[in-house]
Amino acid sequence: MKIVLNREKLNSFYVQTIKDISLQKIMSCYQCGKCTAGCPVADFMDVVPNEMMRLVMLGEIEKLLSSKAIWLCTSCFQCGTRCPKGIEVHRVFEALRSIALREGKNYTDIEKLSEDVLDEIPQQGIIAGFRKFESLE
Amino acid sequence: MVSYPYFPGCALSTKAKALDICAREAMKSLGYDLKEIDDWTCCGAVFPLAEDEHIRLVSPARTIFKASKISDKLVTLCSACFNVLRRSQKVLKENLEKRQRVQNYMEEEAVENYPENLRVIHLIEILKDEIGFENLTQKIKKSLKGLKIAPFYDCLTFRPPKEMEFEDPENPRIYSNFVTALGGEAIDFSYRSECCGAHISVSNPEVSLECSMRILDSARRVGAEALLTSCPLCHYNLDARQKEMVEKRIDFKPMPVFYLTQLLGIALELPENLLGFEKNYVSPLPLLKERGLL
Amino acid sequence: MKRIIYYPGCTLHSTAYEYGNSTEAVLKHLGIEFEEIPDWNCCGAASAKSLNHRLSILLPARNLRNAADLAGDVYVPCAGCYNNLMKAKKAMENEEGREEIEKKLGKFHRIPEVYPLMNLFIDDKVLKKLSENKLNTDVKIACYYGCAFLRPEEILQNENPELPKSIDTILNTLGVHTVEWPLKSFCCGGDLSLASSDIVSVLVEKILIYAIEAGASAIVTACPLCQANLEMRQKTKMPVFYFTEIIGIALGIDENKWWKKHLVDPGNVVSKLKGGR
Amino acid sequence: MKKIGLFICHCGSNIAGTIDIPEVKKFFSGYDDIEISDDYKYMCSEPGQKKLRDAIVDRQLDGVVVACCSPRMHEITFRNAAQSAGLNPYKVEIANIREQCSWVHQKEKGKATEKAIDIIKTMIEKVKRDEPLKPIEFEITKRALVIGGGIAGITAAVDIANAGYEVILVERRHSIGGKMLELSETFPTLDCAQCTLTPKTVEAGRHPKIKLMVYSEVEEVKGYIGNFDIKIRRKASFVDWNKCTGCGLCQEKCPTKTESEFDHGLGERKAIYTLSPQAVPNKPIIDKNSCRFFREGKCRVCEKVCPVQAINYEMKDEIVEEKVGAIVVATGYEILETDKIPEYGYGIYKDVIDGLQFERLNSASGPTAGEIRRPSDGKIPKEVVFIKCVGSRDPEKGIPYCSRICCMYLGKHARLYKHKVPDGQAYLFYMDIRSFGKGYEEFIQQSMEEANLLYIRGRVARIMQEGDKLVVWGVDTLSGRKVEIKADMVVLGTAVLPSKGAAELGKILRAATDEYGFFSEAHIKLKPVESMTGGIYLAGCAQSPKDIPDTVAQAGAAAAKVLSLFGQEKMIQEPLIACVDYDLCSGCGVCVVACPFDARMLDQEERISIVNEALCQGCGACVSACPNKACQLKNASPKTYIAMVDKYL
Repeated sequence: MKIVLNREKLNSFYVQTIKDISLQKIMSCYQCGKCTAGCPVADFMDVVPNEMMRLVMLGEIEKLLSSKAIWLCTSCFQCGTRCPKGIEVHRVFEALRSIALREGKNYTDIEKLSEDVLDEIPQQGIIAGFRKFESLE
Repeated sequence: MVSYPYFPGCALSTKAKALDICAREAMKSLGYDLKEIDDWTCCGAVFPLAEDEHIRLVSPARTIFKASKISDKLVTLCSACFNVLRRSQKVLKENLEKRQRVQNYMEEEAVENYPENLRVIHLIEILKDEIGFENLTQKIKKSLKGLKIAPFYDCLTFRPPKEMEFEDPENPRIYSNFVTALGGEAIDFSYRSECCGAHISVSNPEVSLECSMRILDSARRVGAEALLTSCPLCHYNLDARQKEMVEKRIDFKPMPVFYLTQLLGIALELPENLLGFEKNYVSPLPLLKERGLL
Repeated sequence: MKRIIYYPGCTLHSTAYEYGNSTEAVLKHLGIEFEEIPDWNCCGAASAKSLNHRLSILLPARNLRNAADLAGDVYVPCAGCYNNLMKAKKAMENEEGREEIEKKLGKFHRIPEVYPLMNLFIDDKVLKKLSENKLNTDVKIACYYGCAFLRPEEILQNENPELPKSIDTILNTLGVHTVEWPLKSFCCGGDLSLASSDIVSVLVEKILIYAIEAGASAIVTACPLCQANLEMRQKTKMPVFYFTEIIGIALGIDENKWWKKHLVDPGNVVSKLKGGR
Repeated sequence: MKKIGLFICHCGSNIAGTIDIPEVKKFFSGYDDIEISDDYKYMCSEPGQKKLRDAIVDRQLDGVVVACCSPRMHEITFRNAAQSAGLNPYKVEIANIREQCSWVHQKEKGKATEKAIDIIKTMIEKVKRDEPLKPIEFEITKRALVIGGGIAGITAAVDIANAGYEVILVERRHSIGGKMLELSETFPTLDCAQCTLTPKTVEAGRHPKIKLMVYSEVEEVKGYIGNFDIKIRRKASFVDWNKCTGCGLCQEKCPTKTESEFDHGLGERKAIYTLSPQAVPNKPIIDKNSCRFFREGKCRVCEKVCPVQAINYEMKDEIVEEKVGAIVVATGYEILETDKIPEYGYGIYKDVIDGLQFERLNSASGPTAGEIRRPSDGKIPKEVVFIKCVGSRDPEKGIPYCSRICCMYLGKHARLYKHKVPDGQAYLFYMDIRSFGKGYEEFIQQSMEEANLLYIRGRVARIMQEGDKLVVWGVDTLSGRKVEIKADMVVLGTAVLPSKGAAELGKILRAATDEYGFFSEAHIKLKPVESMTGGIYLAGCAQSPKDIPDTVAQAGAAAAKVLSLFGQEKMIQEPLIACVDYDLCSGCGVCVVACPFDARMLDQEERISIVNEALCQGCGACVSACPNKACQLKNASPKTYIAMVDKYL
């Protein structure tokens, strides 16, 4: 599908919000893809990290907010650690999640989580998990 | 006896007790008194990555204030607590605007003098920097000779390197040196610093299972007999979930996963009941008995 | 005036009757002698291409061989036929290919030149004759060339596919105002019309929008498939003519039976074109 | 009463559009000391200059003010014009009413006109006090020093020597040829590097005008353009090269082997050794760090076998002093130490090698005699991954600039690999393919087509050893997929850095280097081979990463610059420099410390400070430092400036 570009879209409120929340220089990304190359879950993503950076640049934010990839990020910080341009890609992911959550777009249904998992997994996992999946409202 | 404030965190008080009990006992025998902070609260579990979230820094700030009243160091062990507290301290130390915002939420701790000098350290930093791995070798009672341990370098302890200021995550050595200091054989493996899948276990368990399995496979391929970690979540993914791996793949061979402190405990000959092996899904007992280590 | 070999192909005698009929009428009126290729067969069309490569060369090659017996160059009104004949001609350019074809079809004593029908009319002499018949009208027309007359460029070596102008030249000579527009050589969807008509609709819609935007009230083409797609799949009511029909009007030899074949009623535009006389 | 001419330039509408020129002209007609006040549309044009010349002759002017653009633009034009009309050129001053007035006050025309008048008034005061000056002349030592014996240094040295001037060619290693001698074949023609280079090394080695000083380093540089005093350290080779015949017996019998730097650690050499089989000069040195005698006190095998008794373990470093008039810096490059990027495992995994190591693997004189065999087990690698931009364009871990040659040499490597291992597969990870030179793009396209190279657009995140394979984790950003390749060998196209010690050499030469250690050119476009210091010229990678054609071109240009300097009879320098009022100077020496150009010194007998006119750049540091106001700049005395300011106020 083609992307139609214009000034309004490239500087939309969403794009600005992502910049504000992540504090990252999105436009300094030169698409080397090292973030994707080292991402442990890129194999499972519908939009891989470098594509995410690209789509943010192009202002295609809605596509990202409805992607599965932003929820698959494990926040292992591998992408940001290796970025030659010093972009903390993981913070851009977080910004996208934050926007989605603040708009009430939840990813999973807490009711459906298995009791076994909740019993066994350490609290940090539950908190980290829940925090990404359930908006506070 | 040196005394340091110690922040066990929630996992170490419940699901990862093995990590905690060994730590206190082992450190005691090395001359360190880990004093649990009174009335501690959650570290926050996740460091806020969104720049406009400040409230999540309040809990770590509270802990930092508490610790600062006792010492200029705060000892942590759980990788998540270490990550959150260390990064929070860095932010609160360097970003005065954020510090002000956080202090607005605090009452009795909201003092003029922020404890800028407090250092949040990982327990292994005491072993490495204060005792020294060479001295540790002198102090242990039983060498782990012949035990092939693959040290696993979890994400949260090492990354992001600019904020953690710990060790280069691309070529980490600290746990290998630790294993060597205990007399064991440290096995370097390819996936030693890959992510285990972390909290994705909650929402996409199949994805994180894949991540964890790759790690165990990689260690097995180079001849490791056991894994070492200090992260409760990694331990859950790499140990407890071997149950599913065995079901999923007929040729999968389980491998015990030690907590850092369990190995230290064995080497210091702590009583077996303090080592907490009953919490390990894959019991390390057969391996340890075979090697005459228990 | 001139003598040519004419290859109508299947459509000009059937679905594009109005094209065939207007072509013949115009040629006669202009005094151009033409003779159909004796015992011509199908050009190979699209179906042979995908079924049997060898066949797709041999079929048009046979037409060339039959044409070789007559004097003159071959002129082809249908874009598909033209394209296929040119491919056969290309295949015969190297010795190996020629041997292979001659093994099957017998010796060629010459390989005739093959041109699209439009080229006949942009000859200086013909243009001069056409210019004597002016359609003084303010109707604006968009000339549409499609793919098969233009591409692949290295085989056809005809017009510049990015900037074709033969039909424009002809119409301008007749005093018709043609518009500049960007989709002259865009694809109408071609034979996707049968399998994926939805895609064709999208492409045709786009062509129509640009033509309308450029101020055209009709489209003129030379390709039967383009004409069919453009008239059949459009949501608007813009007539699509063959260029020979316009020449016919200018020469005053147009016939009602041509207009009946159109899916979009061209009456309005035709009378406007005539009205200027 | 002086006779001063004032010429106001309209500069098209640049000045006239803002400043009311008739108003200005009117103001100055009849003004004190103004003999003539005139204006013209373009004063810098020939008719404009003619106005000025004619006025000087007709009105017998003894000073000129041109109110126009910045003196950086046309001061020299008007001074030359004045001189040709018989007026001392230093009696011409520019009143800058364009950059400093009309351009910045376009919206306040009235005030701009007032300001222009003020500016002109002050410059009239200056011209009134200007002394006629003469340019300074001094002798030139017509010998050149070339630092660095690679292709750049050799080219420059031979060019200068062929013009008949003596050249001292100093090289740090003990034979010349530099990095190019280590290369196997070169892009885009794939001709043998040694075959191309050795005729030049041989020519440099036996040229009667070239004094080759290998195993030597420049230690001290004093003086200035035309007259440099150089001290060169000749390192002790422990072999008397005057006696040595280069027979090679010592190398053959030496019992100690160590890693060869020429083969980049892939091969071995002896403790007494020449760098390569084609070494020029073909004389060995003893490497003190590996020699058994130096380490353990016994052995002396080389001494015993040498037929001409050339071995001398007592040899010491020597300092040689030379005088030259120009210096060419051709210090070359190094490549980034790849352990800076530990995720690629260089130094940990044996089969991860760098581009220069691959050159040696592919070279007939290399450790594998030109067969592509991987370092770990000598097997022929069937899957080879080449990675570009390793450390280049990487501000976080390496350097931000593009190293310029890696795109081409990795393409060449991959193609040569396919020549030798036709059934192997080469993968190249790239970010952009920069094939800018003549024949380069064609070379790359041809390589892709003919050698079936797979170019993958993306960076590699990690390399890990699994068994005897190297697992490469990359990405193909064009398909948006992660890519994993189980490779037998990985070649890293590592970043090009300035040669080690370049920044230190820059300090010795007083020639500026940039933040990375590359020598800075005087102007990136117009003076690309001149350094920021007069008489010092740049060639090759000393200035920035370059391929061989560009290096040779620049070396030729540097030689031409040296020759154009040597072609002058005398050096001429602007006289607008510091001078000393001897009556005021107390000889305190503050100026000597303040001077950044070493142009000031104390005359011990007279106890006053003096100025070395050739070195002084007229910067004025001494003027502001001098407590007695004894130091002054010619034609810019404090009195003049106070007069100028007075007029303005």
